[in-house]
Amino acid sequence: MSAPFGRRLCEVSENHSSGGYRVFSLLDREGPTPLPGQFYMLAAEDHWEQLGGRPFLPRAISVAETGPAAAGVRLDFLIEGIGPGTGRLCELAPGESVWVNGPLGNAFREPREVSAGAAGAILVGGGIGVAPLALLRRRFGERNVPVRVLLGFRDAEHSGGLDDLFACCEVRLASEDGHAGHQGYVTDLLAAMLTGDDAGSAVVYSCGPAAMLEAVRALCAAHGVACELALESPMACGYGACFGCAVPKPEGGYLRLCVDGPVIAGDRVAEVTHA
Amino acid sequence: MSAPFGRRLCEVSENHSSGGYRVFSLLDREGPTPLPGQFYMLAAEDHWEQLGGRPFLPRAISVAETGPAAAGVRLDFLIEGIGPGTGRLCELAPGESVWVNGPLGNAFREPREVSAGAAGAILVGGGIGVAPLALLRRRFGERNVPVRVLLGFRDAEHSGGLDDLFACCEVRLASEDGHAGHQGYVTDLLAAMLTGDDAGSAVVYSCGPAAMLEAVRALCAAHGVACELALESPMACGYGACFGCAVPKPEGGYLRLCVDGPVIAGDRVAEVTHA
Amino acid sequence: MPEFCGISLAHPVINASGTFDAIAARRVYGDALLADFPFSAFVSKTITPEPRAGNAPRRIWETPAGMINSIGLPNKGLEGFLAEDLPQLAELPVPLIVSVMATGRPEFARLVEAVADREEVAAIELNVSCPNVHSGLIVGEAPAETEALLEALRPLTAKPLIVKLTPNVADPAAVAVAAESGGADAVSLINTLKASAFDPLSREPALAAGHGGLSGPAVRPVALQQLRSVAAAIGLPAIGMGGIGSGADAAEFIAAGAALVAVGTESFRDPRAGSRVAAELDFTSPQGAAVQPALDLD
Amino acid sequence: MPEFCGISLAHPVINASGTFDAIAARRVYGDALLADFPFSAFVSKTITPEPRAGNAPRRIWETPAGMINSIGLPNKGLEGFLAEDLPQLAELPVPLIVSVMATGRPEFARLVEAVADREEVAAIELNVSCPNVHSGLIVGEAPAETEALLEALRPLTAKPLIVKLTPNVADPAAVAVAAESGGADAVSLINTLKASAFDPLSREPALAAGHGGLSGPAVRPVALQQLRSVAAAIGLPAIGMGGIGSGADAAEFIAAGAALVAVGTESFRDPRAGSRVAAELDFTSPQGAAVQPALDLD
Ligand SMILES: Cc1cc2nc3c(=O)[nH]c(=O)nc-3n(C[C@H](O)[C@H](O)[C@H](O)COP(=O)(O)OP(=O)(O)OC[C@H]3O[C@@H](n4cnc5c(N)ncnc54)[C@H](O)[C@@H]3O)c2cc1C
Ligand SMILES: Cc1cc2nc3c(=O)[nH]c(=O)nc-3n(C[C@H](O)[C@H](O)[C@H](O)COP(=O)(O)OP(=O)(O)OC[C@H]3O[C@@H](n4cnc5c(N)ncnc54)[C@H](O)[C@@H]3O)c2cc1C
Ligand SMILES: Cc1cc2nc3c(=O)[nH]c(=O)nc-3n(C[C@H](O)[C@H](O)[C@H](O)COP(=O)(O)O)c2cc1C
Ligand SMILES: Cc1cc2nc3c(=O)[nH]c(=O)nc-3n(C[C@H](O)[C@H](O)[C@H](O)COP(=O)(O)O)c2cc1C
Ligand code: FES
Ligand code: FES
Repeated sequence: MSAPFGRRLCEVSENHSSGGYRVFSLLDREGPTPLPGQFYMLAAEDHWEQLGGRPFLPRAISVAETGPAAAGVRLDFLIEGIGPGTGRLCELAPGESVWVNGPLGNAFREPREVSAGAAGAILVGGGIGVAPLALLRRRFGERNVPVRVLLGFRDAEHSGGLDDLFACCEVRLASEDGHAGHQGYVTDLLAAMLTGDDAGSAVVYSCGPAAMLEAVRALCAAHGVACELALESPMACGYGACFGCAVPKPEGGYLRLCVDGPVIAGDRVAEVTHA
Repeated sequence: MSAPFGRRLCEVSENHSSGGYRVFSLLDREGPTPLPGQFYMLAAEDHWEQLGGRPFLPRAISVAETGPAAAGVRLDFLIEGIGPGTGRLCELAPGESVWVNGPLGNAFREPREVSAGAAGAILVGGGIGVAPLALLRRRFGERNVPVRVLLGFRDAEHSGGLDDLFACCEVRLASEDGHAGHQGYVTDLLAAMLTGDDAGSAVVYSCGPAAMLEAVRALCAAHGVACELALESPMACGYGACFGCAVPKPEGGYLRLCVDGPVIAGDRVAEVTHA
Repeated sequence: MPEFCGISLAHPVINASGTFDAIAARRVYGDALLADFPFSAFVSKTITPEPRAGNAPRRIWETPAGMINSIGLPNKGLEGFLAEDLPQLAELPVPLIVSVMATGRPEFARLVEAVADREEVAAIELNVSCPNVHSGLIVGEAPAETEALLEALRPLTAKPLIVKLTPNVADPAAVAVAAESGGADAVSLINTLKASAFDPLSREPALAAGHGGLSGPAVRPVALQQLRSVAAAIGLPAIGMGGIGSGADAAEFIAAGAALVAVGTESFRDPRAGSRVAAELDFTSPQGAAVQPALDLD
Repeated sequence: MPEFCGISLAHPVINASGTFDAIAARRVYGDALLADFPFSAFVSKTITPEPRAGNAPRRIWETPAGMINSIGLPNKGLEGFLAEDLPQLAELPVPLIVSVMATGRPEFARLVEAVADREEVAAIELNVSCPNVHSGLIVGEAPAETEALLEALRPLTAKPLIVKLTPNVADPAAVAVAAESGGADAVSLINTLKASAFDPLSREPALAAGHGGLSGPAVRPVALQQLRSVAAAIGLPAIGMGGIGSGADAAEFIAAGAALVAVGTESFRDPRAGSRVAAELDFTSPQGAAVQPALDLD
């Protein structure tokens, strides 16, 4: 289903902190239910300009969870405040309104093989990149796709979303400071898992910092395992208008991440140099 | 006493509505007590930019009242929200901070003749221009200068400050819609007063819209009565840096209203074409 | 209904070239885009004789009340445009203006000739912010180059030729006058201002191309002044653009002499900005600082 | 301690001409101004041979992330400056740079000669955004005019001559190269961009002069690009300005090639902006998007 044409105002219904990040919810009365991997362009209705004339453009944010609400669809977002745009989104108060354009972009595809014996989906998330995997995990659960979730965090201050978005289910953790789970990178866990007998039928789904995605891509390529990566790039519009979100294609030229992505098959990117 | 060099943050202690306008108070821990007629350059610390990159510059606002406070000086301002800058000042919440530069500009001078028989001061205010006259009236009261106060308002929705700033004392009112006092202009009341025997020793102090000030200036000139007018002009800096606040001098050339005013003797302006 | 070079338009708001991809937008929003098309005419992204991939990322950078872009004119080239894009653009419910750029008169001529007889094409915009490979001069910076280009292209088509002026000159009116002498039917302005920024962390240029073009509300005062001086100097209609985000902004451009206005960067913030600006032109804004322009453009 | 044309400065932040009146500020703030002077050198408002009243109001207009001014260079003229202002400016605790403008070489020469031997004056800034009354050309828009002016003035003084470039040209580097050939010691840029706005209610030009110059954060990306291209083209030090409001902004200008930076419009918002920018240059901003520039200017 297409996104409604244009931007619309949606009310903030909640905003709480979550392991150094924030989770906030919007009530979307018009839009369709988004698919895992899709994103929205968001801008606070009031006080969007924070500091020296920025933010000026809306910000691309993945949907982390969704569900039916009184008069529409609830959209949950996980935000790490790293600048004026995400900073403003972090401080949204219930009752405030946000300009919303979306859902935009493509979605993660389901593994082709979902037979009982197949390895199913391996979700690999790092930092703020865990957001789109939350909705993906739930969708796979509903469709009986076997799912294993590997999440990596720098430290406790960068472990947002874990309790809120992954409370229900088993996740394997890695943390750089060792505060939870394996001390080291989440890709160490993935590497071990890809040596398993059933790895060949697995599909890896990943979102996170550039270095992590590149490690995931290289690992999967080495093991001949299919993977889908949710990338980031600077976006002015999110709907194909500006050509700002260029990501190099392995064969040369560029794709527009907002309309050709943000989810890209691992063999469609040469090397991930930015997330 | 000079203003402290630079701008400083002052906390908002109160903000309430007043006849279509707002009255808000700041706690100034550093500045000297301002004199009647002086103004401050104000900008909200947060969310100053409201709409399309504006406001960008601070806004000039007269001090309407002042008094000692716990740890400094209380400054009261009367604001009419007419654009993004005054709009933001109107919505300041207690606890928010405001960048303050001032007190700036000159002050109203006392009448030279304050003998018992002298007519004393006649204060003529219109609309938002009543603000600086509130502090002036109290000062004159404290110094036993006889004061008569004439205030004009368009209608009930533009009668701010009356109850808050002039509660204590007798004021003569005019309103264009007749909702209070004389139906018509406040300058009608002044014209009648200037025909009095003692008018020659009076001094008129006035602040308000351009047309009102021009009528006051012309009336006083015709009756040979001294007057001091608090003018407005567009101000970028408020301290003589930008030369933006030019007001024509009767003999040609311009004065800088922020440092040579905002209070100007009636015979130092040719014709008031802007407030 | 405004009329522009003989073309009837539903309202005076069109898009700025390169800031709205109607084909991509239709993929994203479906046919709702056509039912509610935000512009009264559609200007294509600039096409060049050969395909271009565009510049390496990073291509965009946010600035105070604006943005810098160094997109680098990615496009399918003339053949790709005619084969793949033109049929789709012909389905839009509004007249189509094709924007073209080349680095020499023969190549420009090839582009103009290729669309000169196409029914689907209502007008041609010449993007002259490019160097002439022979003279080395940026065509749009040199009045004589601009005039010569127009003289070469004018005989090739009966369709209106719109010259998109570059703002990075001391005297844009001189270039506009040259375009008029050469036979242009209209001018459009402003294109982006040369600009750059540095990444605060690396202190390297923020954009891979080193520099780019500034657009958005930040440039509006520059656009209004150039439009004012250009409109006063020529007898042709002008399309005004540069930071328009509201009806009040558009009314300033009309006051400055624009026959039509174009919305660019604001469409990134609001995909329906074109319709909104057109609607706001008729209303008084709640801000008080508002406008009710007497729109009699026809 | 940065050194600039042989002048030692306490830090690399000075003021932009015409945006800080040290004499008025001392009247307003008292001697606290001197104790805590925000700039490492003081640049006077531009003086002209004869007194000027300046333009009729309205003279300023706020724009997105900036402002337009059409102040019109009000000043007391050379005699008034020497008699009334110079003695007061000599009391400032920092070196004094005098900005001058005239409409012909003989008048420019008169200004330069008048301050050439003054101990109180450390350097002279030539504001060349003015028409030459003989050629009609804006001196700063024509490389040959700029070079000829410098050749005429160079023999008149041993003091550093700084050429303030105008940004309203296609190629500011060409003018900077001409200034260097003519014997300039440094350049400064950018001056304001030609700009206008319309009053939303009357739809008349907002400024009485019709147009003015744009300054503030809005122009920063344009300033950075012009500085970058100028600094790459000449061997002289450059003073960078245009929308600097923080240490992070200043660091961008230093990355783009500036030896010193100047704060203009930001002083209107914060009278101590100069000191703040100098201090912030050493700190990492809490925004994360911050800068710790390796300042080795000497
Ligand atoms: C498809 C997609 C999905 C995303 N999902 C999420 C999500 O779920 N949660 C989340 O928190 N984030 C998400 N992001 C990232 C988010 O969009 C960015 O973090 C956000 O745009 C940053 O904006 P900002 O204003 O907070 O920071 P900015 O200050 O804009 O900083 C972000 C980067 O922008 C650049 N930048 C551009 N202009 C400037 C400038 N003038 N000064 C300094 N830096 C500048 C810098 O490279 C900087 O590192 C997603 C991004 C994409 C593309
Ligand atoms: C000495 C002095 C004392 C004052 N005291 C008070 C006081 O006590 N209380 C009070 O309420 N006010 C006071 N004012 C007036 C107050 O400063 C102005 O009303 C205020 O600056 C308006 O700012 P704004 O952003 O709300 O409105 P703006 O939108 O700035 O509108 C104000 C005017 O600014 C102009 N303007 C400038 N740029 C633009 C633009 N881009 N678009 C539209 N309009 C623009 C227009 O002429 C408009 O009418 C005083 C002014 C002075 C000079
Ligand atoms: C991302 C982007 C891409 C652009 N591409 C083109 C282009 O292909 N051809 C062209 O003539 N102008 C192009 N422009 C310039 C715009 O058409 C317009 O002249 C300019 O952006 C000013 O308008 P605005 O401030 O409303 O965006 C582009 C501008 C942007 C921001
Ligand atoms: C109100 C005002 C007055 C100015 N007067 C002068 C002047 O007298 N001489 C001059 O060379 N530049 C003058 N300028 C230009 C500034 O020196 C500076 O080049 C420009 O404003 C860009 O810097 P900014 O964005 O930091 O203000 C003036 C600028 C403003 C805003
Ligand atoms: S973000 Fe604009 S085209 Fe992708
Ligand atoms: S407001 Fe700047 S000089 Fe008066």
